[in-house]
Amino acid sequence: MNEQNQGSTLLKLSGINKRFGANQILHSVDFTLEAGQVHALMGANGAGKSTLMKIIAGEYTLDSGRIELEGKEIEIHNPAQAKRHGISVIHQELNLVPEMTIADNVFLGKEAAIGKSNFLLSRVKALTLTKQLLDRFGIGLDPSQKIKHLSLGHQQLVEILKALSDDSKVLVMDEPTATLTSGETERLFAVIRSLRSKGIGIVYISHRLDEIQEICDHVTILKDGKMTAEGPIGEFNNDTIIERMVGRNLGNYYPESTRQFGNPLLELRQVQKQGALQDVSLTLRAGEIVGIFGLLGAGQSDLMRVIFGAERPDSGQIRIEDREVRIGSPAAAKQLGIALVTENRKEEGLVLEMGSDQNMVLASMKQFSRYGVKAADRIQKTASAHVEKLGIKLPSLKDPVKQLSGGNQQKVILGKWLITSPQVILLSEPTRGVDVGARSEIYHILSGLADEGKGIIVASSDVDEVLGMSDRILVMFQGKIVAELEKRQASEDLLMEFASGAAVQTR
Amino acid sequence: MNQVQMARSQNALNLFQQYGMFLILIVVCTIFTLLTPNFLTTSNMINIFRQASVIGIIAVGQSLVILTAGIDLSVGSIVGFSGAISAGVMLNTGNVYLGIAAGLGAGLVIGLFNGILIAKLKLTPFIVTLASMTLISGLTLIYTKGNPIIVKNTVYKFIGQGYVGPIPFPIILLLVVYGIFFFILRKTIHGQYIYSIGGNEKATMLAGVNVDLHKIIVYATSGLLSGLAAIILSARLSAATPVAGTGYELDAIAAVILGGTSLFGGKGGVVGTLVGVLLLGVLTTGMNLVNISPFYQNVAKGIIVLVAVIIDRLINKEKK
Amino acid sequence: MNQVQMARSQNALNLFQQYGMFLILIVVCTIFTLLTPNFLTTSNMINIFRQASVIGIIAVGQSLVILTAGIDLSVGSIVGFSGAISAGVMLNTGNVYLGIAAGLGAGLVIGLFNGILIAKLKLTPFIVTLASMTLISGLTLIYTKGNPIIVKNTVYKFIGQGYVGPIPFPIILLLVVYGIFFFILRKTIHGQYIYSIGGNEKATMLAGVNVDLHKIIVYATSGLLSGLAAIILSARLSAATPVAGTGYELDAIAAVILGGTSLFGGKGGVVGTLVGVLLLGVLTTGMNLVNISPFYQNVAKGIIVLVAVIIDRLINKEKK
Amino acid sequence: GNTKDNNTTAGSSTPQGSPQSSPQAGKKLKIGYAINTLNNPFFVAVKEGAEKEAAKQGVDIAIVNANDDLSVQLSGVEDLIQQKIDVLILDPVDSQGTVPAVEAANKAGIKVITTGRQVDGGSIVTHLGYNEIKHGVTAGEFLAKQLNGKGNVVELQGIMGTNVAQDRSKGFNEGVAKSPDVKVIATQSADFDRAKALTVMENILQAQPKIDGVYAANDEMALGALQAIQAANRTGITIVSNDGTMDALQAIKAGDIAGTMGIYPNQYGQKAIQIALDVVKGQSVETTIELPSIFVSKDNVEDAIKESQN
Ligand SMILES: Nc1ncnc2c1ncn2[C@@H]1O[C@H](COP(=O)(O)OP(=O)(O)OP(=O)(O)O)[C@@H](O)[C@H]1O
Ligand SMILES: Nc1ncnc2c1ncn2[C@@H]1O[C@H](COP(=O)(O)OP(=O)(O)OP(=O)(O)O)[C@@H](O)[C@H]1O
Ligand SMILES: O[C@@H]1[C@H](O)[C@H](O)CO[C@H]1O
Ligand SMILES: [Mg+2]
Ligand SMILES: [Mg+2]
Repeated sequence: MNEQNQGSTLLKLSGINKRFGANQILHSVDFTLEAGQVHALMGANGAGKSTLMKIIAGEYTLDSGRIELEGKEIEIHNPAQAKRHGISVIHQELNLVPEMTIADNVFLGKEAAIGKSNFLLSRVKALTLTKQLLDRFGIGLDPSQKIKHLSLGHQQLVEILKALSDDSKVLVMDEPTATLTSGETERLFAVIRSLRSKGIGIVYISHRLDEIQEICDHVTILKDGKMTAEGPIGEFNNDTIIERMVGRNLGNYYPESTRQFGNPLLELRQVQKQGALQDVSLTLRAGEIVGIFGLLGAGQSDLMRVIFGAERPDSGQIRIEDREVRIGSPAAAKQLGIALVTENRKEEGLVLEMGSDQNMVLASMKQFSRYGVKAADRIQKTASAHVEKLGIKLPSLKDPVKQLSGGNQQKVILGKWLITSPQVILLSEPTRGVDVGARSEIYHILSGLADEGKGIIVASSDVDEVLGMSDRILVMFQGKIVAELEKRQASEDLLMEFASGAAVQTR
Repeated sequence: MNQVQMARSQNALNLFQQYGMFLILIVVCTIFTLLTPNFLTTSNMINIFRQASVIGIIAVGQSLVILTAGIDLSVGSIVGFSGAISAGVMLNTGNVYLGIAAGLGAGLVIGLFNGILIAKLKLTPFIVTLASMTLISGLTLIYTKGNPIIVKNTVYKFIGQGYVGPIPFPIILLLVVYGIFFFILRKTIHGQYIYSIGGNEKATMLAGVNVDLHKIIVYATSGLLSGLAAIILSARLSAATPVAGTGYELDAIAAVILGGTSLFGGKGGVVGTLVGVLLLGVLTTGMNLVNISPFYQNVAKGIIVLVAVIIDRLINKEKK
Repeated sequence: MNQVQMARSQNALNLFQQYGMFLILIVVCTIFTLLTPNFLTTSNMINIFRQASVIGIIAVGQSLVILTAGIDLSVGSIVGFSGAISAGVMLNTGNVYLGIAAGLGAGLVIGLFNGILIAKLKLTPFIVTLASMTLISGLTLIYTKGNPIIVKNTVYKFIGQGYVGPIPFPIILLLVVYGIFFFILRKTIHGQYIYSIGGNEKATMLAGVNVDLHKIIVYATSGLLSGLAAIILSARLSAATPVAGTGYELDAIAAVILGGTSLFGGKGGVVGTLVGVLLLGVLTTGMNLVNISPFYQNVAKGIIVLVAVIIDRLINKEKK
Repeated sequence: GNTKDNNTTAGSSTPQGSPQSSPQAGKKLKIGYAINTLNNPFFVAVKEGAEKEAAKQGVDIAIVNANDDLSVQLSGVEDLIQQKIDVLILDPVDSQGTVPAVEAANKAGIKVITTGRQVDGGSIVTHLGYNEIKHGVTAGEFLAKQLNGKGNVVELQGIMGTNVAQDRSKGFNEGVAKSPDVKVIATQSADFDRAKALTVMENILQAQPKIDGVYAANDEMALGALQAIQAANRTGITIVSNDGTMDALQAIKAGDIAGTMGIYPNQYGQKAIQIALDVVKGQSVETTIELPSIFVSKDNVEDAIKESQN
């Protein structure tokens, strides 16, 4: 791509229609991407953003409509074809091979060959190039590490690197920053800017509105599969975008907190786990929301998993309501009134082939049964109530949850744990991929639970979320808690400073 | 409204898909009916169901196991072992009920053994149940010294040869077993967990479900049902032979898969399995009835099964 | 730094894990050596390897298939069919090379057939290869009319009975095949895709890889190698018999899994498979040498395999 | 498989009294016995007969089981050779594919005796055999005679692709062909297995309203067929089979089975050990030894039962 192409029409979609079964998802959508443009595609959960992008990625075929690339009509029937047209996608749901290394994943489908052969694999080239890419993001990962050993955030980065190394004309980024912290996000933006200057067209999907304002030039908004607005970013502000997405204004984004805290519900004393947690102590009181912030791989997820009994600590004490407990399994944790909203929804959160109703009651089946027989009516009623409460957009409770949009899947998981009426709620990236409207609702729901005297821990890579939600914030760095801040003391800069290991709080 | 409509047409599609193999079964039956007048008779229908009872009951247990994304290769060897134990205990104690209990108990214990190794030690089901198949077939030979044990007790024989009204008792057992497990899969928590373990074991575990327990129950059920099948078979033959059951595991697995249950777990059910069992049974009986040469029977069977799965796939494009 | 260290200790762990079953093999060999002076002799080692050659070569193809998360149950029937075809063509044409080519070609064609149905029509590998197993075993009976075909050609017999220096030719073939496929899996792009398809087929497809093509190649390879194994076997026996190969599929799969390759694909390799093949071979030979009664051999074999996988698991806790 | 021409293989090859065959004094003799299958009461009885006799004679016996698989048999023989047995009794899986096993033993200087089926190559000291085609013919003729030369008969074949099954089928068809009014109305395979024979016979009964006789290639299948016939309340069906297992003899006594080609498996095993010892001791033995085979029907079943108990 030369700079002279800057501004010329790269990809033009017109009159795109797509339906699944009887459900019309996209209604005659038009979309135009210019060379050197970063084009935001906005819309609430289930609006059809990913579906539109999967059509140009060759994952879905369109029912009707026209795709033009650089003025020529093209057809895209499979991913290989899309790649040949120079279209690459960072998928919203990770598509990585867990048993393979970072380098192998980054170069999957475009393996470097030795010499002139086209079948001998050159690992060296992939390793070197991957290392360079990792360095560019300031990530000290070894490119020969297996994906399955990476934290979710790092996996997301690999997914990004995979697409970036494609050398494509059109780059689709479907919620690339959902689990990235601001540091990585900034580096990604630097890369985006450099790609833009090379004349590459980028479609950028995100539910983080600030990012849109920062990096995008142009915006297209979808609502229920129809285009509702389109124009240069300058013509929009956060409120107008939200207005066009959800059809109304959002009130108070983060709820006000005036809670009084009660007795300690959960306490950790010097919990140790090799390679993950070092000497972690913390207290969670009734009515309190504690935020945990850390950069990728700092150990927040491990901490949650240890509390939830999904992993055993090497040493240390866990106390619930001032009694020492040994939590040997998630089942045991659930018995103690603990819930964990896991971060990786495909792997850990959902049974993809089952309906939303079944997924939502999975953790509380016993509650919905008598003598082991399911109480179907009550299951339906409760599931419907939570669909309502969380604003989940779905065609039917019975449809496999894999057919839901990413954000709606996330809400199903949240619903699953709310139904267990836990005392202690642990959440890892609770709003990953959730749209602004629903996100605010979730914040209000959590706040309401805290008001009822529950204890909540939110681990998130989103600084705003941590700052907005928490009564108290713990910062992690390399498996240690390096700082503890009251809400009013905390600021983004301070959190970043501690999280990057640049400062250590003396406690 | 729109959503209700969609849900409905979705259900219709599901129904059609679920019954794809059923339609194929009907077609195969029609062909045999055209080829020979002896096929579509009450007595032959009863014949087919009675023959299906042994593999049919084993295949229920196998369905549960496969729904959890596991596999149970030991079922055939349990048929040999449980049959021998029940006939042997009956012979030695003179007590038919003790004999039956011993046969069922033997199956249950082997199933528990498999289940505990698989669930608690996280061993691969394939290799565990293959090893226990080898082990158990050896135990059967040792226990029987390689000889059949004759069954004379009339109560015992009733299980395989008796009638309730016009219906052979094994068919009643078959239908009762299918009924029970249809209910368990659809209506109970345990059934729900079977699907969710097969669909995503990790997520199920992280939902606080005691995954190990439910897996153990599933393998134990498979063992128990194989024990029941063993009793039916030995009662039908009036003898427990040490080689009884050899190769049944493959038949049962084939029936389960033909019935639409995925080897990767989480999808399928026992109704489909019954269709699969009947399809395989009808093929054997039909080819015997039209007296196809044994050399050609395998060729025909292989081709028909392939054609069946291909048609099922075409009916069923959505899955793609 | 920390991470490099971690990666390194990770590699050490992997190494140890990979060799877990190897250590068990050594232990089993040591036990037999202590039990009988006839075990650890050059002639017996050659004996074991020669016996392992047929299953060993089939297991290579099976490894590839299983690495893609598939399965090939037709391998045993291909052994019967390819053996008969190669011996038959040789008999009819008098040309040994034509015979060999026909045997290999038959295996390849069946493999392609399986692969195309599985990759292009998205049919379940288990049921496709089970059906083709039935079909092919029927074809073999028809082709041979149920009779063995005698092999007299000395060039042909050399493949199964010849020596190169002190080494039996089948052992050389075995080692060459392992060498080639070790290389293919580790060093070629096709090998890389075999792992990635098994590890995450969707991700591989989304990366623009022609998944279907590579799957077809894998099944074709499995067919071809089974054809080679058929030739070795019929050359070793100086006859191609129609029932040759019956049940080999389970032996091959067992060896693959014992060798650490996951039935869910994406993990494992042929070195482990060779260890699995040898472990099973050593068990049989060892028990024959120490004269364990046939009835007890199955019991012993089952127990030893179970103990082996349990120990392997304990060595290998990380996998949990 | 031509099992008749015994002389070609066994005749010339008896290097009697060669130095290797006389075992060192003080060391127990070891007989290797490579048996075809144990998945069948017939062969289990053979094995027991052999073991009993070996114990009686004070020699060691090492048994390997081929499970009906040629390559397992070859491997088993190779393993026996590694064990340095003094003599090999080979009960071949089939006649053709076992030549290399015999040759391997020959090469190791171990003398070979075959039982049951003959092997079409290698050097064999003696063969204890019976003729499966002849057995088939006898059974076929007997069945035709029982039916007074007229009627519909069903044939249940063994595992096709094994030469016992082939030969018994061939012989039977020759046997009944002599009575043109006896028609073979259905031929199906039940793999020598009782449970399979039950199913196959149930199906044939559905198709055939008039059946007068059944020929089963072995007793196990005959017993399965009998079960199907009784359960269907069909009468007047004459059953004939092969082997002479205890279950079958009892059924003959009870009048359920008309006759079986009895080969007294226990004596078969006994005799094999005795001959093997003669061979090791360097005594001269016949090149072919006919195994006592006798057609058993109601007339001589009591004797047969007695015979097979010792
Ligand atoms: N394979 C499928 N089958 C049936 N329905 C589907 C399928 N894929 C998506 N849908 C439906 O299409 C609609 C749009 O989904 P899509 O994933 O495009 O939303 P999205 O705008 O990307 O939402 P999010 O912000 O939550 O990611 C949703 O209602 C979803 O349930
Ligand atoms: N099973 C494992 N084997 C090896 N390393 C692991 C394993 N699980 C986690 N790790 C490593 O431990 C570290 C902490 O992981 P954890 O998932 O807690 O990170 P995190 O702080 O939640 O990161 P993110 O915000 O990206 O989700 C990471 O560097 C990760 O790569
Ligand atoms: O000769 C034997 C017996 O007759 C047995 O019944 C079946 O297998 C054959 O090989
Ligand atoms: Mg989306
Ligand atoms: Mg995390």
